[in-house]
Order: sequence, then C-alpha cells, then structure tokens
Amino acid sequence: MIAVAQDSLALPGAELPAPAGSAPGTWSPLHIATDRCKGCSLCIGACTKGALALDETRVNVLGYHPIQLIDPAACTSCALCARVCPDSVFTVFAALKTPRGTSR
Amino acid sequence: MIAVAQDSLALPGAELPAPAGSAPGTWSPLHIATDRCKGCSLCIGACTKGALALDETRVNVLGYHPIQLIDPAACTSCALCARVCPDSVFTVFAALKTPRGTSR
Amino acid sequence: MERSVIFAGFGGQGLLFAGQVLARAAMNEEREVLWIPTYGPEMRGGTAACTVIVGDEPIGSPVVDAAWAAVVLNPPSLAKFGPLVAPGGTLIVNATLVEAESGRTDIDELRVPCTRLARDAGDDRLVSVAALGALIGRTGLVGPDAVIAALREILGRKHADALEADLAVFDGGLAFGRAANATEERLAATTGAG
Amino acid sequence: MERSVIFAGFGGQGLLFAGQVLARAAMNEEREVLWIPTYGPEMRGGTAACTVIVGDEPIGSPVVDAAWAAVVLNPPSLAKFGPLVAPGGTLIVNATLVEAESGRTDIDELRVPCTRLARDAGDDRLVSVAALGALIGRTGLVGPDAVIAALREILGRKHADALEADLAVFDGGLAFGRAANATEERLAATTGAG
Amino acid sequence: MTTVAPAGSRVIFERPELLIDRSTHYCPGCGHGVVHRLIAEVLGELGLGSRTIAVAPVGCAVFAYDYIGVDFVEAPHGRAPAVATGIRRVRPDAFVLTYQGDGDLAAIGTAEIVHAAGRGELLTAVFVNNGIYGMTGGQMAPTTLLGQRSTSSPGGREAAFHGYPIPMTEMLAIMPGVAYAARGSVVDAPAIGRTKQYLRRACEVQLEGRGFAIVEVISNCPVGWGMTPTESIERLRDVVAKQYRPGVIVDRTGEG
Amino acid sequence: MTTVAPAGSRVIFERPELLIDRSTHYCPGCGHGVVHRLIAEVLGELGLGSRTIAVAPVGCAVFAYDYIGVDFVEAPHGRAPAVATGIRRVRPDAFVLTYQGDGDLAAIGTAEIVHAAGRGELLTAVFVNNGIYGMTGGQMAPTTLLGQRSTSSPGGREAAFHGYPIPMTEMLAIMPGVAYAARGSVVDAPAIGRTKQYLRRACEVQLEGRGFAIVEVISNCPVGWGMTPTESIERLRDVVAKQYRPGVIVDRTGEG
Amino acid sequence: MTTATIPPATLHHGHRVLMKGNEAMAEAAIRAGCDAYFGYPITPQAELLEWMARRMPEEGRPFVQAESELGAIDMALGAAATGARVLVSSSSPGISLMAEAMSYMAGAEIPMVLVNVMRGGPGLGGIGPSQADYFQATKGHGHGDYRVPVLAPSSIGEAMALMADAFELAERYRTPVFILADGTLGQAMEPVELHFREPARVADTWSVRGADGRQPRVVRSMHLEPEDLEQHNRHLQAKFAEISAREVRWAGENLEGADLVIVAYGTAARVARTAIARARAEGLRAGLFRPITLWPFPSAALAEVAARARGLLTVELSAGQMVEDVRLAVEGRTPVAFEGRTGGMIPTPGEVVEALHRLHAATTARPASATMEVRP
Amino acid sequence: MTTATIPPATLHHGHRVLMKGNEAMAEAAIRAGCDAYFGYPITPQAELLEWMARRMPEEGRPFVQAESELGAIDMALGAAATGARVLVSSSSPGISLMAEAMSYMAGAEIPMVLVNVMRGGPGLGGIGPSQADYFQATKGHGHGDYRVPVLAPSSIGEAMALMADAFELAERYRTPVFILADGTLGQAMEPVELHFREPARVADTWSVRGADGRQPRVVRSMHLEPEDLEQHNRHLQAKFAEISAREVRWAGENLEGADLVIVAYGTAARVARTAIARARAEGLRAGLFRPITLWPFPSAALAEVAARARGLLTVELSAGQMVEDVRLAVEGRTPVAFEGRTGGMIPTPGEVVEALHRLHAATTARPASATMEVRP
Ligand SMILES: Cc1ncc(C[n+]2csc(CCOP(=O)(O)OP(=O)(O)O)c2C)c(N)n1
Ligand SMILES: Cc1ncc(C[n+]2csc(CCOP(=O)(O)OP(=O)(O)O)c2C)c(N)n1
Ligand code: SF4
Ligand code: SF4
Ligand code: SF4
Ligand code: SF4
Ligand code: SF4
Ligand code: SF4
Ligand SMILES: [Mg+2]
Ligand SMILES: [Mg+2]
Repeated sequence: MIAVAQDSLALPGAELPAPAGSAPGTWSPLHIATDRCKGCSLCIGACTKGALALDETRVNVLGYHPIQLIDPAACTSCALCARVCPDSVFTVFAALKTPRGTSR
Repeated sequence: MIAVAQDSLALPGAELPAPAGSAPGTWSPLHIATDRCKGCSLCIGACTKGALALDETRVNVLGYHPIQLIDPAACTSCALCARVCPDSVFTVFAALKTPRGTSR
Repeated sequence: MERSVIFAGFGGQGLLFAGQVLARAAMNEEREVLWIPTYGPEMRGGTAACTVIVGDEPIGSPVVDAAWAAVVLNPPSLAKFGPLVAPGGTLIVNATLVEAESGRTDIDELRVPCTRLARDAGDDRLVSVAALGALIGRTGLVGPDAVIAALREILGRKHADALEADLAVFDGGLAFGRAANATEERLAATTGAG
Repeated sequence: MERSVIFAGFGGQGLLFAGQVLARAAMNEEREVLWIPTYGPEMRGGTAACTVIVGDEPIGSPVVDAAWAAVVLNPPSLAKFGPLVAPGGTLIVNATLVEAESGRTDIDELRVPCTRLARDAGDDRLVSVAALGALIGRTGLVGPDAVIAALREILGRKHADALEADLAVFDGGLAFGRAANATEERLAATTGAG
Repeated sequence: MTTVAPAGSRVIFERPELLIDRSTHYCPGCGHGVVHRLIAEVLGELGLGSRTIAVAPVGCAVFAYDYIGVDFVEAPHGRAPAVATGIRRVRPDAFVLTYQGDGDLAAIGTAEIVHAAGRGELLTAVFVNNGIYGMTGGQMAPTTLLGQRSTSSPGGREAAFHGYPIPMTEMLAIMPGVAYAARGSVVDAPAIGRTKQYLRRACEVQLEGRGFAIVEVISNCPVGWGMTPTESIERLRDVVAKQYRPGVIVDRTGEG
Repeated sequence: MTTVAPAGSRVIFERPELLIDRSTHYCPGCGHGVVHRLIAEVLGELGLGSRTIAVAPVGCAVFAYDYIGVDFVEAPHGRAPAVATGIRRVRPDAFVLTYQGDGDLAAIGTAEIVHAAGRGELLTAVFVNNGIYGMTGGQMAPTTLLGQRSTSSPGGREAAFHGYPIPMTEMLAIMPGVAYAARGSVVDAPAIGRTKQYLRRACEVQLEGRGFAIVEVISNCPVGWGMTPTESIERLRDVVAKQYRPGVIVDRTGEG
Repeated sequence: MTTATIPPATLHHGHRVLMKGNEAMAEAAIRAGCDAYFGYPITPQAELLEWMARRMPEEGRPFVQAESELGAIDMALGAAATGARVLVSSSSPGISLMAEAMSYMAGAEIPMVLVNVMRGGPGLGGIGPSQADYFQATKGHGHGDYRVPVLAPSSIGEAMALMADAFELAERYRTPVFILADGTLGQAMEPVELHFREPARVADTWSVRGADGRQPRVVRSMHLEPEDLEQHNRHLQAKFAEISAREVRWAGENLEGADLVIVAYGTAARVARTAIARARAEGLRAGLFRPITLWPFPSAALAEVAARARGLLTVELSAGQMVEDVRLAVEGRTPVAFEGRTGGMIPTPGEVVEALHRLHAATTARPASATMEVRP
Repeated sequence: MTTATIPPATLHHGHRVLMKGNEAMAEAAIRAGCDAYFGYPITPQAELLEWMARRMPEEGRPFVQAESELGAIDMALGAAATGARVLVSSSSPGISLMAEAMSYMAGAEIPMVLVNVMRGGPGLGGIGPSQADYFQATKGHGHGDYRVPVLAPSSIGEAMALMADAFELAERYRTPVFILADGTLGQAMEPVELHFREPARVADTWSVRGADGRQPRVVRSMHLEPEDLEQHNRHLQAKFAEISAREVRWAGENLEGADLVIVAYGTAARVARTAIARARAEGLRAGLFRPITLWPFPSAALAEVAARARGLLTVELSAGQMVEDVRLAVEGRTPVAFEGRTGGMIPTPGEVVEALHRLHAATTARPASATMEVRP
C-alpha cells in the first residue's frame, strides 16, 4: 500500500522538517513544504536544470502527488521554481558550491 | 389690467392662427406658437437682425412673456431663431422679398 | 385651532418663499406651524403650491380637508384650489393674471392686483409677497411685525438689497388688504374653518 | 424503502460521476432516485460529496438521518461520514489512501484497494468507479447490468475510449466486492437502515 | 401640426412631424428641447418613426415620450442601455434608440453603457451632457467641471475631494464595439446643425449593422447652473465646449 | 514562518511573512497564489502590514483574507472599489488595497472601478484577469478572448453574439485621476518579477498621495480553461499576453 | 457543474430522463416558448444559465450573459416590454440586486419569469440550499405596494410543469412571476417524465414594437401626479385581489383526519413527507399542507384544514418566515409550531418527527396556546 | 430645494428653529457624531444630501456623492467596517438598490444608519409621500434571515431625536438601522427645539483599522460551511430576539378607555391625531397607538391595548402593509380595519373620521369579525 505523505503540517510558526525528497544525510538547497504542494508541475517547467519531478509514489494530505527534488546536485538555487510556485512550497537556500560562500 | 395672451392652443392638428406680433393685415415670415414660448430669449440672441423681442405686456398660459417679431421687415427667414428655440415655437416661411419667388 | 393657508401659482412666482415667510412669522409669535410644499407634475415650471398650517398645539395632519385660506396666483390654481377653501374662509386671487372668479358665495374672495402692487413698490416679480401682505391685511392671521421680522431674518443676512423691496411690497399688500377690510362688507364667519 | 449512499473524497476523485452512474442505473431499473451533491467549503479542491437515494416511491427527503451506505475515498471523508452510516449499513473505504478504520462494529466495513484495482484495470484515476463496483458487488443495490448500461449511456456518445477503461474498472471493483461477500461473514442486517 | 402657409410662400422651417405638438415641462432655454427636435427630425427624415423603440432615461428627459411620437420604454435610472439591449435582441427589425442624461449615463448607469458599447450592441445612444443633475435639483454630475458649483458641491468641484470630470465618450470610444462616437452641442444654430448630422450618422450606423453608436450632446441647464438661459449658453460656449470638445471622436465604420 | 537554515547557507527565497502559513483552496497551478505571494512580499517590504486594510472580492480570491495576514473587509461582488473608498475617506492613515477578479472588476463592478478611478481615489487596485469566472464554474468574463470556450460560450466567444473583450485597464487609464496603471503577468519568473515591481510602484503611488493606481495581472485558470496547469501557462504566454500586452499603461506620477 | 449528459435531442415529450433541476427548469422554459434569456452566473443557479447558453442559440433565440444581475433584469424588462416571453434566473444575492427593476416591472405591468435558486444568507453567506428569501419574494423585495405570484416547486418534475404555468400567469395578469426554488432543487437530479407545454400566445394591446401606424405606446411606471399614481395603484390592487381569488394553489397529503398538519413547501415539504410517513408509523396522525403559490398564500384553505387539526407545524429552511403567513391564516385559532434550519442546513426527517411528537404532546397535555416556542 | 435659510452656526442647543425635515435629520446626524456620509441624489431626499455636502466639509468630515446608491451603500459598508459612524440616505427606488449590501451588513454585523424618505411607487412612481416600503424595511429587503431595527418618526423634532438613538442602537447591536420617513417628513418645515445628543463611543473589538500588532481581522458575511453559517445565523437570531425583547418603542394618545384605537406611524399618525380630536368631539372614544419601532413591532403592547378595545383601525399611506403586523399582534381577538391612500396621496382627517364611524358601527351592530373590509 502506498503511504500518505506527511510532513510540514502547515502550523504557523512550525519548523520545517528536513528537506523532503533528498536522500537521508545529504544536504539540499530546497526546503519543500510537501503537503502544501498541489502537483501542478509549474515548477518543473520553470526549472532549467530538470532537477524537479512529482513523486508519483505518494499522495499528500491534499490528495496530490507532491514535488520532489530529484537531482539536488544539479540545483543552482536559482529559485525560479519558488517564484512560479502558486503555493509557496519552496524555501531556497544558497547553493553550497563553494565552501566559503554562496554561489551568487 | 394686463390681458393673458391666448392663441394657438397646442391642440394637435390645430391650425395656426394669424402670426402674432405683426400688425393686422401685414404678412409675416414667422408663425409663432406664442403660448409654447417660455421667454428664454435664446432666439433673440440668435437673430442677427434684431427682429425679435419679448412682449413684456403679456403673460402667456405658461406664465411667461412670449416672444414677438418686432421687425417683420428685417426678418430674412434665416430660421436661426427656429433652430435654437428649445420649444419649437417658430414656423418660418420664405421671405417674400421678390414678388415672384423666395429669397433663398 | 389650526388655520391652514394654501399658496399656489406658477413655479417662478415665489410661492414657496411666501409660505416660508408666513411659517417663520408664526414661529416668531411662538406658535406652532407646519410648512409643506406640493409639486405639480412638471416639477420644472408648471404649477407649484405649498400649505402652511398655523396653530397653538403641535400641528397634527399635514393635509387639510378644507383650507382656512388660499392664495392663488394663476388661473389653474384658482380652478384647483378655489373649491378647497372652507366655507367662511378667505381666497386671495391674483387679479393681474386671473380673470375668472371662483363663483363661490360662501367665502371671502379678495381680488388683488399683485403685479401692480409689486411694481408700484419697486419689483414686479414679488407677486407672492404682495399677496401675502394682502392676506395678512385681510385676515390678521399673524401680526405684520412678525412677518417683517421673518423677512429680515430670511433676507437680512445675504440679500439686504432684496430686503427693502420685499418690505415695501409686503407693506403695499398689507395696505391693500386692510383697505379692503375697511371698505368692504365682510362675511360673518371668516375664521370658522379648519 | 429508500436506500441512501453517500460518496465522499477529494474533489478530483470522480465522486459526483460515480454517484450519477448509480442514479442512472437505478433509473434504468425503473426505480425512483435522487442524486444530490454537497460541496465542501473549498469548492475548488478539498473534499466533495454526493448522496444518492434509491427507492420505489418518489423520493422524499433529500437529507438522511443515517446513510444506508457510504463510500469514503480519503481520510477526512472517513472521519466525517463514517459515523453517519446507519447501524447495519455498509461502509466502503478506499484502502489505498485511508489507513484509519471507522472503529464501528455495527456496520459492514469493507476496505477496498481502489487505486490498485483501478490501475490493474487500466486507469488509476478511476478510483470512484472501482469503489462503486465494490459497493454493488457487496450490496447488490442495483444490478450490475444497469450500471454497465448507465456507463454506456453516459460515456458512450462522446468518450468511447474512456468507456472501456471504466467498464473494466467497474468489473474489477464488482469482483472485489463479490469476493469479499463470498469469503467474509456478513453482519446480519445490512439493509436495515434508511 | 398643419400650418397654413401664406400664399406663395415656401416653408423654410417647421416643427417636425414626430415632435408631438404639446408644450414641454422643460425649463425656459433648456437644451433638451433642441435635442428632442433634432431626434424627431432625423427619425422622420430616415423614415424610422414607425419602427423605432426608444428608451427614456430617469432625468428631466424621462418625459421624452410625451414629446417624441414613437414607442417608448421607461428604463430604471441608468439602465437604458440594458433595457435597449433586451429590446434589440428580441426585435431585430426595430430601430432602437436610447436617450440619457449625464447622471443617468455617466454615474449610476456606467456599467450598462460600458457593456452595451463593449458588446457592440446595435444601438444609437443619445447622451445629453449638461454637467449637472437637472431633475433632482442641480447636484454635481460625473461630468461637472472642476470649480463648478452645484447643490452638492457648494464650494465648487474640487478634484481632490469630488474627483475629476469623466470623459465618458472618449472612454467608451476606445472599445472596439463602438462603431461611431461623436460630440455635438446646442450652443448655436451651426453647432445644432452639426449635432444633427452626428445624430443622423449614428442612426445610419445602426441601420448598416456596424455596431454601437453614441452621440454626446453638451447642453445647458440654466436652472441647475443658476443662470439665465442666455448666460448658460455663453458658459456652454466659453467654458464647457473648451473642456468637452465637439467633433467626431471615433468612426470605425470605414474599417469594416 | 521560521526556517532552519542549513549551517552556512543564506536564504535566497522564502515565503513572505505576511503570507499566512496555510494551504490555499486554489486549484493546482492557479495564478491567484502567485499574486497573493507578491502582495505579501510588497506589503512586507514597504512595512505596510500593520496599517493595511484590504478589500476582498467575490470570486475565487474571496478567501484572500485567509492567506494574506492583514485586516480585510469582504465586499459584495464588484463593489470593492466603493468599499475601499469608504475606508479611504474615514481612515486617511490606512494603506488601502483592493483585490478583484475580472468578473468582479470588469463586469458587475464596472461602475465602481470607473468612478473610484475617476475620483482619483488614493487606492491601490490589484486586478487579476484570468479571462473567466473561476469561482462559479468557468463562465465567460468581459475579458474572455474571442473564440475562447467557456461554460457560457460553449461554442467560443463570438463578437457579434457575446461582444468584444473589454480592455479595462486601457479604458481606466484615460482618466486623469489614474496616476498609475500597469499590466503584469504570472507567465514565468521574469514576468512575475516585473509584476512585483508594478505592484510595488502602485503601492508607492498611494503612499505618495498621487492618485489611483491599478495593476492588472493576466493570470491562468486551468480549471476554468479546461487545461492542465502547464497548458494554461502556455496559453497565457502564447495567446493571452498577445492580446493583453504587459507593461506600464500610464504613469502620471511624473506630471505632478 | 454542467452534467451535460443529456443531449437535448433526446428530451422527447413523454420520455423519462434523469435531469438536474437547474437544467430541467431551463429546458422547460425553452419548451414553454421562452423567447429570450438573460442572466448572470451565480452558484447554485449557474447550470441554468449554462444550459441556456448552449440551447438558446441552438434554437435561434437570444441568450445574453449580462454584465450583472442589474443588467440581466433590465434587459429582461426591455425585451419583455416588446411582448417577448422572457426568463431570468439568479440566486439570493443576485435577486436582491433586482429589487428595483422588479418594482418597475410590477409597476409597468411587464410579464416575466424570474427563478430564484435560494442559497444561505444573509450577505455572501454560503452556497447551500435555503428558503430564507420567502419574505423577500412574497412581500418586501422592491419598493412600493405590489405583489407578484410566487410559485414553489417541490420536485424537479413539478418545477418543469410550473415553468409553463408561470409564463401563463405572467402574461394573463401582466406581472412578473417568481419561481422560488432552493439550492437542492437546482442541484439535485431526479428522473422526470417529460411533459412540455407551451402556453398559447395572446395578442397584447400594450407592448411596444414600433408604432407602425397606430398611436405610439409607452411602457412606464411613472405617474407623477399623485392622483394618477393612486389610480394606477387601485388598478394594481384590483389585479392582485383577482389573482388572490383565482390563482391559489396548494397540495395536501394525508390530511384526512390529520391531527397534526405540517405546513411546508419545496424541499422542506419533501423532508416533511418522509417524516410524516415515519410519524404515522409511530402512531401520530400527521398530514402535509403544501403551499404551491406562496403568494397568493392559500390562507383560506389552510384555515379550513387547521380548523380540523390540533396543531400546525411549519417547517422551513429558514429561521421562520412563512410561519408568519401561517399564523395570519389561522389567526390564533390553531396552535402553530415551527421547525427550521438555516445557512444551507436542511432539517432531517428525524428532527421533524421529534417536532411532531413535541407538538402532539403540547396540544394534548395543555390548553392550546396560539404560538408555540420557536426554534432554533 | 435647499431652504438655505438657516446658517448652521445659529443651530444652538436649546434653540427653537424652523427646519426642513431632511435638513434637520442631516444636522442631527452631524451632531450625533456622524463620521461620514455617503449618498446619491433623489427626490424627496435630496436636501439631506445637499445639507451634508455643505456641512460635512465644514466639519472636516468626509462627504461623498457616490456614483449610485450601490456605490453609496458600499462606501458606507467600508467606512463603517473600520468603526466609523456612518449615515446614508435615499428614497424608495434607491433603497431597493441597496438590498444586497444591507443583507451583507446585517450578515457581517456592521452598524450604520440608513434613512428612507419614502415616495410613491411601485417603480419610478412619483415623488409624493408614501409608506409603501414598510414591508421592505421590516421584512424582505435583502436576501436571507435578518431583521434590522426600523425607527419611524412622526415629526421633525422626533426625527432629530431618533437619529442619535439610531446610531446608538446600530452600535450597541452591531446592526444597520433604518429610519423610515415619508416624503412629508422630509419636505415639511416645523419649528424644532434643538436637543442634540452624541451617543458615547464604545471601543469595539471587531472593526478593521490595520492590524498593527494584533491578529488581523476580517469583516465578512461569508461562512461557506453550512454548519458555520447556521451557527452564525443562530447568533444573529439570538441578537434579534434580544432587540425584540429590549428595544420596542411606541407611543399612545387617548388610549384611556378607548373603544376604537387607530394604529398609525409617521405622517399617518399625525392625520390620525387630528381625526381623533374630531372624532372625540363627535362622541367616539378613539385613541392612537403609534409604533415608533416598526421592527421590533410593539406586538405585545398592542395586543394589550387591543384587548380593551372594540376595534382597531390601521391607517397607512399604503395599500395595507403594517396592517399585517397589527393582525399578527392581535391574532383575531380584536377586529382590524384598514384605511389607506397610495401614490403620494395622504388620507385626510375627514376620511379617517368616517372610517372610525364605520368601525364603530360595525363593532357595535354585529358580532366582531376578525378582519374588516379593506379599502381602497
Ligand atoms: C435609483 C434612482 N436613484 C436616483 C433617482 C433620482 N434621480 C432622478 S433623475 C436623476 C439624475 C438626473 O440627472 P441627469 O441624468 O444628468 O439628467 P438631467 O435631469 O440633468 O437631464 C436622479 C439622480 C432615481 N429616480 N432613481
Ligand atoms: C451579486 C452576485 N452575483 C453573482 C455572484 C456569483 N459569483 C461569485 S464569484 C463570481 C465571479 C468570479 O469571477 P472573477 O471575478 O473573474 O474571479 P475568479 O474566480 O475568476 O478569480 C460570481 C459571478 C455573487 N456572489 N454575487
Ligand atoms: S532552485 Fe532553480 S535549479 Fe533548483 S530546483 Fe529550483 S528552479 Fe531548479
Ligand atoms: S509549483 Fe508548487 S504546487 Fe506546483 S508542483 Fe511545484 S511545488 Fe507543487
Ligand atoms: S428668421 Fe432669422 S431674421 Fe427672422 S426672426 Fe428668425 S433669426 Fe431673425
Ligand atoms: S427661443 Fe423659443 S421659447 Fe425661447 S424666447 Fe424664443 S421663442 Fe420663446
Ligand atoms: S432642470 Fe435643467 S435639464 Fe432639467 S428641464 Fe430644467 S434646465 Fe432642463
Ligand atoms: S477556478 Fe480558476 S481562478 Fe479559481 S482557484 Fe481554480 S484555477 Fe484559480
Ligand atoms: Mg444632467
Ligand atoms: Mg476571473
């Protein structure tokens, strides 16, 4: 049976959990409020790196397949995804490309 | 006592009486439906010949001093008075300047 | 005892103003009064009218079954309001414009050459004020001083120039009304109607 | 005897459609029926529901005190409508999305893997049709032929392609419901509630 | 009205047949009278009297039906374009004309005129802009000029407090459904003549099926403006016509 | 919303504080969500959250008050500009913002928006034009394009039958009371960025006391258009933006 | 949501089809000869407009989605003034916007049919079913002294039948007519036997279509001279009296020997029917009095029924509106109780059965008092 | 026509001045602390707007002549939602246009005072005085279950006094309040003693002025979940019940030992007063029951008065509207007759005296029947 995705419970002020969709232990430039995602795919179209995809294996509390970052390494933290997302699902952090600073 | 002016009684289809304001027996280029006149004087301003004036000696059925043609001879039948009159008081006939035809 | 006066005539004849002057005069005499306009169907132009009811208690009905007096300034008003005067009441007719008579024998009908009176006093547009003067002169509904005070209050502030003419015309009307009083026989019960 | 079924779930799960198919099937059997949607507060997205009441006389009340059966396709619907099933009634639960159980012991609760059944039959979006099949298989509320005819009538004209998938999914659900019938004990009075 | 022409004398000007022979309730000098006559003339000349259904506004011109001898429907205040749309849609053979004042058209009726124009509804709209609410006693209208006194802007219209005058016809003219829009005036005989031409063209535009046509007529309201008729005409010429400039505002009939 | 930033990592983008942390009722991919976020960002950046009184429309965005964390008044359908005028006049210190859809603003609310603009009312109006009545199930709006199908123009909008699309913002822009009018879109990230700049400017215009400011945002309604979100964004780019061209339509703030 | 499962071509007279209330009313209007439809979208009425958007052009008849409800009703006013048979529909907030024009149409005596698919109020309220616009429809919508016939169907089939009746009444009496339906009736689907009826057209002597030789006509509600306006009002009142005398409609069920009579219309009457069946099974002698015309209200008939009953129970989807007309009809001679739900909620049959039991207890235990406690 | 004879500076508390009703109401509102006025011109209310146009700017307070009555009432909605004290005025057709927003304000519980200077209807009708919007004000104006307090002054002095009361009621109960005046009251001039009163301001916990640190607030009438909307309706109904219990107002004259009681409000009550004086002079024991709140209607008080009378005569400037509430109040226990004029006409004292004589004859000659013949 396919599990219902459960994460950031949309409580005002709640802390974001570890970024979803990234392999455990790896760092991700995106925090994804998975259960606010409606699977519209607009972020997928916006991402020039092809780093995003819907997680067809899960259904979130709203009944949608949520977005996931399938290629964290490709992500440049350009935030195009975040800017087009109608549901403000993403928090974007500067990519840790160089150990000392941010990529842009 | 000043008489109340009484003439064309505004009955649809009624025939116009002899033009008011002209001396008996003289012909006039204007027919004036005196008791529809509201004494607004706009025709006086429009007449370049100074041929019109209010008849301050009379009050018509509406309670106004009606217009009269004070100088029939000066009238050129230009119909400026008729065109500006908001109450369509005038009927204008071609001036009989030349015995054979009309002046314009 | 409520006494009602109807003023009626052409829109431009100053009827509503005359009614207001009477209302204010009544108030100046510490009496109760109600002024109420009625518009003819045309609103713009056409016939206008107002009713003033003077009494000693707060006024009840704004409509009257019959008028204590009427002031009619044009022919249609005579036709409409002449019959509404209560038996024994007073009818002031603007003789300048109205040739007809009411035909009633049970009222006091006074023909007043309003335009002439007004012109004689300096402004021939003040026909209503002339008629008001005649009404007061004839009936004594309110004291002339209260009317004069009312005119001063209403016109004094802004229209000092107009005030003089109005006072003069009122005086002329008043004199005409009083003269008629003095010289004519009065019907017995001029104050009997409500 | 009126029998009512509530369908509830996410807006996109095809509930209103499944209800319509049932209503039409009932009409095909010359029975009386009423279909009535209820929108969740969000209208767009969120939870949607409809009620279908089947009977032999013209249907009276469009609201029911308790449902003869309910089909719940997501967790909120279980919470909201589980308690509304009449004792002895049937509850079809979409096991794919709903982990919880109603906790009731007085009804016939059947967990149906709707998504899997739908996917197995060719289109995993047709969860409601799978659930409808299971309901019919379990309760025999209407004959399967009437449902199949209804699907043909509704989809046949314009959506011939969709029709085949719908028929297959319905069949899968029907089989699941019947199999459950055959293998599980039934509560005594599954048809006792209005 | 039959007139008895003096022998040998040609009629230069007479009351148009469709103008009912009755005195109007309008104040002395009011421009509505002129506009009524022009409409009666144009409808008569185009032979439309028998198939016109006109819509009367709420405003001084509500009584237009007492003066112009065609079928009329009385619209609620501001709704003449909606009423006319209803007529237009069910009576394709009728000639449909609306008559509105500036309070009626530019204030309460804004939505209805914008959308009738937007739909390109086959209507001929006559819009008499006298910059005031005449009927109700001289209150400010949307078209009242800055600085102009009215009973509801007793100190004169101020932009910051009362807002700006609205150039209604220009606003409507940007919509593609508007085939023809013009502004005339009643200031003098030549202007009245041009206004008549605009009205005539606005009628033809409907007959040709080209779209919505509107003629604004800037007009005087001596009573509402607190002026004599003559003064009001002077103001119309010297002040109003400088702000609301007469002329054809848009003519899309060449395009189709 | 507090986020736990990974050590040494700067936040590039986060949910603005004024956007309440709650999932919306909007359909997947709906442009209203983006516009909400932009408003929350701009109000936050200008520090206006505490003194904003916003007016919600009737339309899908009626629930804006559930998502944008400022004081709100719910207006009857189309009347947001009138409601906002009332607020503006009695609360000179408030920042007043209206949010309306195209059915709300361009159909039933035409008179109210025209006159708020005409008065030069100090308001910032956000006008989300998705060319359809989203909330009621995808009926034709005044801004629906020719040929576009909707549940009330099932064969596609035809000019002769349904009328022409109305260029609302252009129409409003001709009025002198309008200090600023622009059209943005939600088609992609750069366009969204420009739209934010327009919104920001429209807010500043109010703060500077210059007059009425409006930003139209052309947006998508996947459900009303009967499309996937991605298809709807393509249509927005390829079709809608060709008709309703984004950009600044009028800027009179240089004039004063 | 348009069900769009029924191609109009299959809607043959005599057939039994499953139809949504909104769509059924729309099609019934078309078959009743509706010449033009004007509307504006609003839930839960939208499918009526959408059906018309599709079907009227097919029939070559005008459909206009107006810029607003004001636009719609005023377009209707214009079209109907030319003698066309016109339908308009909306739901509660939209109906409120039509108050002025309805008063105009009543005043100018313009026939037209207006459907109100009522939703929960006040204000924007909700989109659930309601009967809280009863007062508005029957008494105080627009200004001035006027009434319009109000027809209240209780099933989709009846809604279709009443559509033809509504046009007939409208034209016979030159009056706007209300069809008062609630959201349930608009949104539900039921099988209906199709019995279309197109009322005969009667040549009228008042409508405007261009004077064409005759005297010009004016369709108007203004009568500036009070004497004239009073005269006109007398004429209108005489007409209302005639309608009251001739056009009252109601239906009774189980009234024979009924102790307890439920008075309910529309959806509430359906709930009542189910409740009555149960109550009778539980030994209560309950019956149903169902007004079909809400104005004219069947006061005389109800008074007669009430005279034989111990108590009346009015059931409404409101806080209590029709109950005033019930009380006016019986004037204290029979106790009147009330049971209602609001805001989109519908009383359940169980609640109504309980209310019947309470009424039964109250009317047998203690001397009848005219007004019972009202809840909620 | 603005009388413009009274410079506001002379309007000192305690003075006796001659004022036009419309202007007196406007000035009373200003002195009652009205923060903003929104309106649209219409006869016979225009002088109220004009007075405000002059006076509000003098006081530094907002006045807006809106683009329409819809604009005016919705501006009022916005201003009042911020806690401002707001007045709006209009006359019958304009009031009809405000139905939707009034329902919104009742639903969102926004205080505001709306004056209706009623004129003859229906439709465009005429400009004479009328009381034919009684039903509208007391029952069915907007959609949904709501009621608003309706105050009916009968003299200009009372109209001024009720203005402060209206604001007080509005704010105490968070509700729109109607002042129902007829054209006579708006157009007439009477001497009034100036007794201005400004109700105290109570800090509210609901209005919106910018969140400024607290939780954001929403002023709304939408409750999309039926359960919520019903809950809200229960709250509203409880409020209406409280108003009904606490805020009923009426006045009696000559009721001691009165056989025949006239029930009338506003201008009709003044006619009644004159008629009663005459009738008493003619030997009839007549008295006056004058409702001041039309909603809540003084039913209980009237029932008590009626219990001691032989018959009631309702006099209205309408074809008979309040008479329904009179009949509801007495529920058949006392005969109720009706006398009314319409379309701008006012019954004369003589007509009312005659009606009293007829009622007297009917109630002495034959056994009391509950409803008398109604005319005209
Ligand atoms: C709904 C409604 N509101 C207000 C009025 C009052 N009213 C009558 S005419 C009018 C405006 C008249 O102004 P305009 O349209 O400019 O016409 P004008 O009299 O100047 O020609 C108004 C506000 C009304 N009759 N109905
Ligand atoms: C008076 C009134 N009429 C109609 C409605 C129904 N209604 C609700 S939202 C809406 C239009 C929504 O369209 P739009 O403004 O474009 O907003 P969108 O949902 O597309 O964002 C309508 C007509 C209503 N609530 N009130
Ligand atoms: S931040 Fe840029 S690269 Fe990374 S997922 Fe988003 S769009 Fe793609
Ligand atoms: S754009 Fe937002 S809502 Fe849409 S799929 Fe991406 S994360 Fe989910
Ligand atoms: S016709 Fe010409 S000249 Fe003669 S009176 Fe008229 S304006 Fe003067
Ligand atoms: S313009 Fe006409 S109404 Fe005016 S004074 Fe001349 S004739 Fe008389
Ligand atoms: S008020 Fe003005 S518009 Fe009206 S009739 Fe008089 S002058 Fe003409
Ligand atoms: S219907 Fe359209 S506008 Fe409304 S939420 Fe859905 S996508 Fe957005
Ligand atoms: Mg004007
Ligand atoms: Mg939209």
